[in-house]
Amino acid sequence: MNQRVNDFAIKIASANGTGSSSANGLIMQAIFRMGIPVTGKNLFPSNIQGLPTWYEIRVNGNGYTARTPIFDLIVALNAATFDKDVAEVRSGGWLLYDSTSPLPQDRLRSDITYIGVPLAKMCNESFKGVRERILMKNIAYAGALGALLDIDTDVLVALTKEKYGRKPALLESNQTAIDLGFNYVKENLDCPLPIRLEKMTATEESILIDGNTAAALGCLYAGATVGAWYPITPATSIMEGFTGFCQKYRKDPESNQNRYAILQAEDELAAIGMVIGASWAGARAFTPTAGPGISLMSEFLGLAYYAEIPAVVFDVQRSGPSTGMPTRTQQGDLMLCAYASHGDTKHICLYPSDPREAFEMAVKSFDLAERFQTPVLVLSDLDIGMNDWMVPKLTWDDSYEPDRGKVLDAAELEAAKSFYRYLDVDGDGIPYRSLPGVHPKGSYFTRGSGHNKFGAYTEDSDEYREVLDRIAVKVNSAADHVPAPFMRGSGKARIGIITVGSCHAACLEAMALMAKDGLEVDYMRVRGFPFGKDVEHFIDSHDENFVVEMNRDGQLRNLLILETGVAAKRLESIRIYSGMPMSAANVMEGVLAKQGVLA
Amino acid sequence: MNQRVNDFAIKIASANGTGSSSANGLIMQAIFRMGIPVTGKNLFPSNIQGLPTWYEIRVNGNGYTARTPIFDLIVALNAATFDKDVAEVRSGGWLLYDSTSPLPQDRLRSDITYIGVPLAKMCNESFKGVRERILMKNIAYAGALGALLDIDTDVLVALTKEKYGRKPALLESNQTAIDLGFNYVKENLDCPLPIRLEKMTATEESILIDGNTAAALGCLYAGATVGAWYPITPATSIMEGFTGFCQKYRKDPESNQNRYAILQAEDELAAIGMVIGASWAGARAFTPTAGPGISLMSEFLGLAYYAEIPAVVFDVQRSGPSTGMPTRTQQGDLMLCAYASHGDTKHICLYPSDPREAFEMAVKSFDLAERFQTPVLVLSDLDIGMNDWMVPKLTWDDSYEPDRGKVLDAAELEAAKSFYRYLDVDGDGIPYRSLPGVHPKGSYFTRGSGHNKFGAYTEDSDEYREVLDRIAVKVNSAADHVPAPFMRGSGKARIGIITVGSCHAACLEAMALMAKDGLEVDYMRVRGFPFGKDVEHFIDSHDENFVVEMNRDGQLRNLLILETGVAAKRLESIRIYSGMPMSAANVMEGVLAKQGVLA
Amino acid sequence: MSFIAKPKVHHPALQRNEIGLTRRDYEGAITTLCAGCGHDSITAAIIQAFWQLSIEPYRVAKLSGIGCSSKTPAYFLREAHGFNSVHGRMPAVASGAGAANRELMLIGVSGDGDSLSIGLGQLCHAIRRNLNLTYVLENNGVYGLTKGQFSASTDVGSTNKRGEPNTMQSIDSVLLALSLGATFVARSFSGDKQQLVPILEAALKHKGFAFIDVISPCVTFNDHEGSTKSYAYTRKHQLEVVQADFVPLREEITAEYEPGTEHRVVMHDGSTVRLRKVEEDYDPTDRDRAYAYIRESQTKGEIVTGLLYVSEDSREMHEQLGSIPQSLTKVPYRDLCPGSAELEKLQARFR
Amino acid sequence: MSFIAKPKVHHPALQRNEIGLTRRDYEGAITTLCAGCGHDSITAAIIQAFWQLSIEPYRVAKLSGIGCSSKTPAYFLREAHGFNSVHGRMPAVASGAGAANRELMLIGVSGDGDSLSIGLGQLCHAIRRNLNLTYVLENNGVYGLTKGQFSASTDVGSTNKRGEPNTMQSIDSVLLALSLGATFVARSFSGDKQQLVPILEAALKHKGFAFIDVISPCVTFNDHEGSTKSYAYTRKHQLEVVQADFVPLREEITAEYEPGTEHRVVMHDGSTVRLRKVEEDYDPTDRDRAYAYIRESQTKGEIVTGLLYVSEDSREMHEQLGSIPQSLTKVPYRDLCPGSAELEKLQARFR
Ligand SMILES: Cc1ncc(C[n+]2csc(CCOP(=O)(O)OP(=O)(O)O)c2C)c(N)n1
Ligand SMILES: Cc1ncc(C[n+]2csc(CCOP(=O)(O)OP(=O)(O)O)c2C)c(N)n1
Ligand code: SF4
Ligand code: SF4
Ligand SMILES: [Mg+2]
Ligand SMILES: [Mg+2]
Repeated sequence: MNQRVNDFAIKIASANGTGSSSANGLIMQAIFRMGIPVTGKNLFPSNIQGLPTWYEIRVNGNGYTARTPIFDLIVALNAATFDKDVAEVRSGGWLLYDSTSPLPQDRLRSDITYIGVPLAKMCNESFKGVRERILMKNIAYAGALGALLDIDTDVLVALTKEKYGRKPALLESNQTAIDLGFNYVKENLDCPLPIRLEKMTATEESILIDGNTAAALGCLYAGATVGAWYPITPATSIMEGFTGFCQKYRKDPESNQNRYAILQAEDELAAIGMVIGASWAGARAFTPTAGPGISLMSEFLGLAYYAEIPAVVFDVQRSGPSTGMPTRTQQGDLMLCAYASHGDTKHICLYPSDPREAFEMAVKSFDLAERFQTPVLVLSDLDIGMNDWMVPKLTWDDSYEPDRGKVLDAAELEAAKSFYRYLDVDGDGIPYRSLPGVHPKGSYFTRGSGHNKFGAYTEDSDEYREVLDRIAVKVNSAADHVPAPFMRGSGKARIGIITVGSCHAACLEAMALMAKDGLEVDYMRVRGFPFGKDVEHFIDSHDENFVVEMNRDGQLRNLLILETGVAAKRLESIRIYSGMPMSAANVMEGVLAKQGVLA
Repeated sequence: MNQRVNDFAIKIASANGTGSSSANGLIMQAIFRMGIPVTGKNLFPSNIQGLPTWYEIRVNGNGYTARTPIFDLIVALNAATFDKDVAEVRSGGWLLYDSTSPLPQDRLRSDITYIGVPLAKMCNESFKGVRERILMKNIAYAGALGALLDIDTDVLVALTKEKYGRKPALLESNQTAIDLGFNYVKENLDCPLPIRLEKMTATEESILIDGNTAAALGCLYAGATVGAWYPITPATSIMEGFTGFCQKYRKDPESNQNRYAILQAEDELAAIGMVIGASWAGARAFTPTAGPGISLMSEFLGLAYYAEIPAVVFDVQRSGPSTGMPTRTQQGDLMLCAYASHGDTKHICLYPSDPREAFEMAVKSFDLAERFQTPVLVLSDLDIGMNDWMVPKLTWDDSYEPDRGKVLDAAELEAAKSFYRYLDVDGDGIPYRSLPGVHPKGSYFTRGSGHNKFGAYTEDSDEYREVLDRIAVKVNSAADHVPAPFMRGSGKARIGIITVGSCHAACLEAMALMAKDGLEVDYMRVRGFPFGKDVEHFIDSHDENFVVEMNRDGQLRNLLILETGVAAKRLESIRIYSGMPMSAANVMEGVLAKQGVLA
Repeated sequence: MSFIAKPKVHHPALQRNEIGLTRRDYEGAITTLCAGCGHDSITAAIIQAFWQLSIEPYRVAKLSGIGCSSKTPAYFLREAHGFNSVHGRMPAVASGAGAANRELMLIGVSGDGDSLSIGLGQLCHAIRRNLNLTYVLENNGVYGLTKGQFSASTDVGSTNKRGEPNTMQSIDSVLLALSLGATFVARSFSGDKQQLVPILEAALKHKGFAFIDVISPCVTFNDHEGSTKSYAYTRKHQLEVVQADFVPLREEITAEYEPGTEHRVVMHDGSTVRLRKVEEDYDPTDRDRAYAYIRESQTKGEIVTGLLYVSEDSREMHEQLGSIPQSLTKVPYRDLCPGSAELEKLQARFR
Repeated sequence: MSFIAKPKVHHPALQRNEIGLTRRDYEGAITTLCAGCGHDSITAAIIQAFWQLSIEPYRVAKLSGIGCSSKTPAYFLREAHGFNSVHGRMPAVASGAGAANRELMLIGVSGDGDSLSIGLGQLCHAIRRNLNLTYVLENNGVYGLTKGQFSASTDVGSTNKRGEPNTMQSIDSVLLALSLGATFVARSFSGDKQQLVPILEAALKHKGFAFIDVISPCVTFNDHEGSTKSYAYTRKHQLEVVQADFVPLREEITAEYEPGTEHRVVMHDGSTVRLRKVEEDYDPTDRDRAYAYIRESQTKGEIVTGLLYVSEDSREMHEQLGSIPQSLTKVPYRDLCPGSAELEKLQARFR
């Protein structure tokens, strides 16, 4: 059989709460330390213990890190999903199982290889106590995989030491468990398998980080001082990350007091209210949430839009509608976020595609929110937010100065003849604002009810419309300030692929694969809303455009139709919305189906 | 000067809380009783006392009842708005003022006629007590207008008697006040004016009713038994009306107990939750609200969509975003209502254009909600909801049977082999449902989290998608069941006008006026969402389409673009969004501007 | 007093109740909660209470919000309709269901996050409405399903898994309910089935809002040392003041308590709740003394449990509304629609 | 020309306070409320309190929700930033503003609809957080701005303008606040400036959440049972026209009385409210006795007014959070950003 070095995918099936995620993380990290590009997707249930959970690891020497739905090896440790797992191994692939119990002989496939390792038996013999036995069974399969895939044992040992160095008992158990798995395989089986690893140097300038941690770092670096939140999967770890970073980096060196305030609100309505209050008072403030939270924040988002108050909201999208599948990914809030709230509204949105962009766009979101005095929504998703991605190291430009927008300070107010909050002084649609507690001349009355350009209450038609019109101009002008689309390709292909967010990796891979097959395509990933002229231009320049996205109704396509004015029929749609990340195969199938060449 | 019989518009400017609406109502009703088509628009402030309020009355023998912004006569009783009011009289028109105090001579126009009536003086002399004097001053101007416009005195007398017949003291005061105004004018001024009334017989088969009362009647006739609400202008009077009707028509004849339950909820989130709970339990239930309420209901609307629970919501639209101008009209929630909530959702919407349709569509909404097991939003607006409109009498077909949709009763459940809540048994996308408390075999678990077609919890991609896909089919299939668009015209004109809701009257009038000028147009008013094929067909059949609506961002146009697939450039936009109802002039200007013939 | 360690439902010889059903007929799907979770014990108590009361399962509607606790209605009464609504908003859905069909027996299950944070307003207003609902707050002092954040019932000083103490004072749901005039207020412990079952029975028979706060340890995120909602802490600090003893209509009261220690409350269907006062000076029908007693014990670090307060003249929502006694869903349409002639007539008003 | 006389704030000789400002410097825009509305009297008291405390207006931030009451921040302290937010959600906005800038002096104004219905959860949680905010609940037992619906503070039996009685029990905000552990709880009456002003002053100086429920008659829509008696004629006239839109001109109700005494106040419609000012020797530092005292008076039909409870060891939100004493908005960006070198370093974790 062909060797497949540094190019394969494995999947580990277990149950929630058994500790398998330590083992999975260990494997991922070991491969990464071997210098080989790798990604992991954690498919966990919306409960705490006992339901099926999977972990997918894709190794790809070329750096393609999108999810692939084809698995060379599956570690099937969950009896409840065993049949389904067996079915998912590619023909000619391998299935690792715990041979402590015999395989159900009637349900076996003949085109795959079964690898039995007596995980439970070995661990029961080596460890005492139910907990430890269960936990170490997982570590033992990591050892087994180490031998089967040729994971560098030095790396494994080093990692275990780093992790448990300060807990000698744990360290010992872990090392024993790894050895159990490793040695059993080495002694009893032919290894490594034809799918195997070989050291590279492709990850030296990279990190393995999840998008929520990266976004939290972005908030830290942007100088956010107030965070308000209500726990919700998959957004929770943004605030948990931010809290951790603040505890480390935001203590007053003398008093050890906090230079930040994090409020766990009673719900999402309160969380966004707090962000609005804090931003109004002059802090950089943000709240992380998911779809249900955005729905609940709708009324307040309209207030912030109309009263022109900055607010940064992270929407880590999950599968909706309603509670949906809270632990599965989707891009189902694109329309809601763009136009949230009753009346005429439009919100600036940013669309990171990976943790690195989550970091960068977190920073950008505050600049835009303060510059345009309006909510900015950063739409990531569960895949970006909660999975570890390999991305280039984050960098920081120390010359960065926050763009606080048009805020008048005490001296400016003192010097000013007059101050009117909603006056378009500069003709760019952006008025000046003042902060409470700064200067008597800065005072004005913020309200979501009708107001004129001087900030006074009004029910006069013309005065009311004047302000609304200016706000439309203002928000639309942000199109030139949101991150420009990511483009790739000659620009001359007949076919254009358009996407957003975490579909990026799958699209790039599909593009490369199709190029190999002789089908050249151009590529654009939108990164901000409202769209700039370049977005329309890209569509216009291609005979056929495919919009790739993860929702049922083609929401990105809808936004493109509404905002660029291109005809609907100019945009074909490729949609995946069952909770799994996009794969290159999904993209290619979609494109090729329309080329009369079914993939 | 030309006589303008039964074709003019007047406006009364006063302050909130002074009781002028009694007088205004009296004038309106008197004209109506004279058999002459008439409409009134009440422009009131968002406060209780002391802020400017206007009442516009348009008399039109031809039955054109849209708002007109050109006033022949203004009764200017509010010093705070005097200058503005003076400015709004058409050249050659009249201004009636209280001549108890002299006019500000420096601010007068020479092209209008000032009519002084010493309202305060006369009332101070004839009545005792501050209250009565203020109140009767208003009634006195009604008397004065009676003389100026030739209102039938018998009608005035009869109306006053009907109203105050049981309160002799009040009746006397009112009659005195009317006489004061009437006689003063008769004795001191040339009357009637060239704008005047003449009896007709055009209103015999009509009523004067506001849309909220009509909607409440619709809920009564539809058999709604549970109403949940939170007070909000301009929706409040739907539930106040429903309460009144129930108190009259929904008492158990023996026990005098209620055959209805009305819950004043603590907020809109609770109100929609109650409607969902009641509908789930098998009642016809509804909630009236306005934009801010819809924003707050977003999360629950997504639940009802995904868990497939009927719910009827009335959105009496007002000027947004945010609190906006709560006492001004708009059509700003079209997009929000169509797609409310995170994730992929789409909701059935109905768009009444006047109180009669508010009645009919209220009934229809319950049939659709139960047939399609999903929320139905009825989008009226402040103009329809709170102003008195002249419409043909409401009629009722006693053979009407509520369409309760696919609900299995105890016998059916008993007989059934199995019952699965989300199974597409009939292949039409609509599953069967069962009600709690009916039969053990009907039990299932309703949830907004992932579920498969059997109603079981799932996190499986395919199972999850299967249900979501069916729901999309189901809701889209409602396009054939929502009321068909209202069409007028030969269908062969080059130009099509498309509108929604309360813009109807203005469009029809504009259509007639343009026809007079030789410009033939076709007309379509959409009445339900999702749109049927006829909507797309209409657009396709016209070279130029104008979408007339009352919001800033062209939300109807957006819906048309998204849902019919027509190119954006095929739809010109005519938008008014400053809180005033649409006028024929607005429509004509918009159309003619594009014909190179500026109006 | 018995503490049940595992969520096991016993079926001794599959005993049958008055309507011929076994306890198994009151079960639901298999739990997906963590082994040892207090919520599962409450589920078992609920099953027991319904079985003992011989209620036909399909006449019940079970509702919840979102959380580990809110999942539990799936685990009992499989023949009853269930409704897992949205986070914190179960009281509204239950109010609607109850408004539509007052013949349904409603039970709502919620968590401390669901009830005391996002859903606090709704809980208070359902109390105010005196909705005929048995409301079980499965109180673990933590957000279980979202993995261990503090909830509004976390006590000051109680630590999370990382050892960080909570600084905000907690909301005591029982004090809150009393101050709002709730007509039935109880507190119990998931580990004390003997106490919990009769309280549940009494609650189900109460006409009005029956509020039961049940301390229900989260073994995964809040059962460590330093937590005041752990099994160990609760066992040590629990103080039972009143023991409820539910006596169905047809059963005679056998044992007599010592005079002065007993209070009998007759439910609307004639059944009786006997409240045995473990603490002599406790009066479960005096709202204000109940409040004062709980506050006192609180300062002593004690958690008072039992049926703490029951109003003898509770008027539930429909009584206040003046509704017909039947479900509104049973009124035939012809009795709801005034018909065309009346429509013609009433329009005289609009001329 | 003006139709309606508005309550005037008197300026006896334009006296100056310690920082040289006159009362006029603490005023705002002209009120647009009904003549005689209790809310306007509260506005006057707020102006007086700030003036007496010699607070620089611009250091204050005044916040509110939506309602007639919530409009009032526009009518005082024109040099302070104001924020008329959304209905019921002022506590969240205030919490955010306070989190960002603890040097601001925060005052929030709300109504009984705003606070006890849609905003109940937020109010409770702001209390729990012990946000450093003076919270004035202008309580008229009615939804003023939406024209007269019952609010959650409407008493049982009280009737609306159509004469229908309320059947649901009311939420007593003061009991609620006490049961939640509020650190400053007071009740007063809009017409008793002598009592209200010092309470406001104390509240503004309190470190933490200072809750003041102020009974504030709505001249236009409050209409209690029994009111027909003495004003029969007026009512007869009023009914029809109120529905039209006439708002009668009314004098504001005032009542100044001595501590310890009971005072009967006749409302605009002739109904009577019995106010009792706490005795001079009342101990406002005992939370539980305060609660018991209020409950007792309630059963006697009396409304207790005064500074009812103040905690002597209130720890406001920032103290709990461990924040720096300055406004977070004053920390220079260079002290907030760890810089590129640290970013490089910390990423070791992610390898
Ligand atoms: C609107 C909304 N916000 C947040 C969440 C996430 N969420 C799910 S359960 C939960 C808290 C559960 O805590 P609790 O009610 O105490 O239940 P427990 O799991 O502890 O039993 C949260 C915040 C959600 N589902 N919906
Ligand atoms: C979300 C939302 N729902 C409803 C309303 C309508 N509304 C405005 S004020 C108000 C109630 C005001 O009552 P209260 O707070 O007691 O103030 P009052 O006018 O009596 O002083 C309501 C329901 C609104 N503005 N926003
Ligand atoms: S996380 Fe806690 S509350 Fe949730 S199931 Fe596990 S033990 Fe129970
Ligand atoms: S309606 Fe009532 S609360 Fe509102 S301003 Fe008038 S008197 Fe005051
Ligand atoms: Mg909990
Ligand atoms: Mg009020």
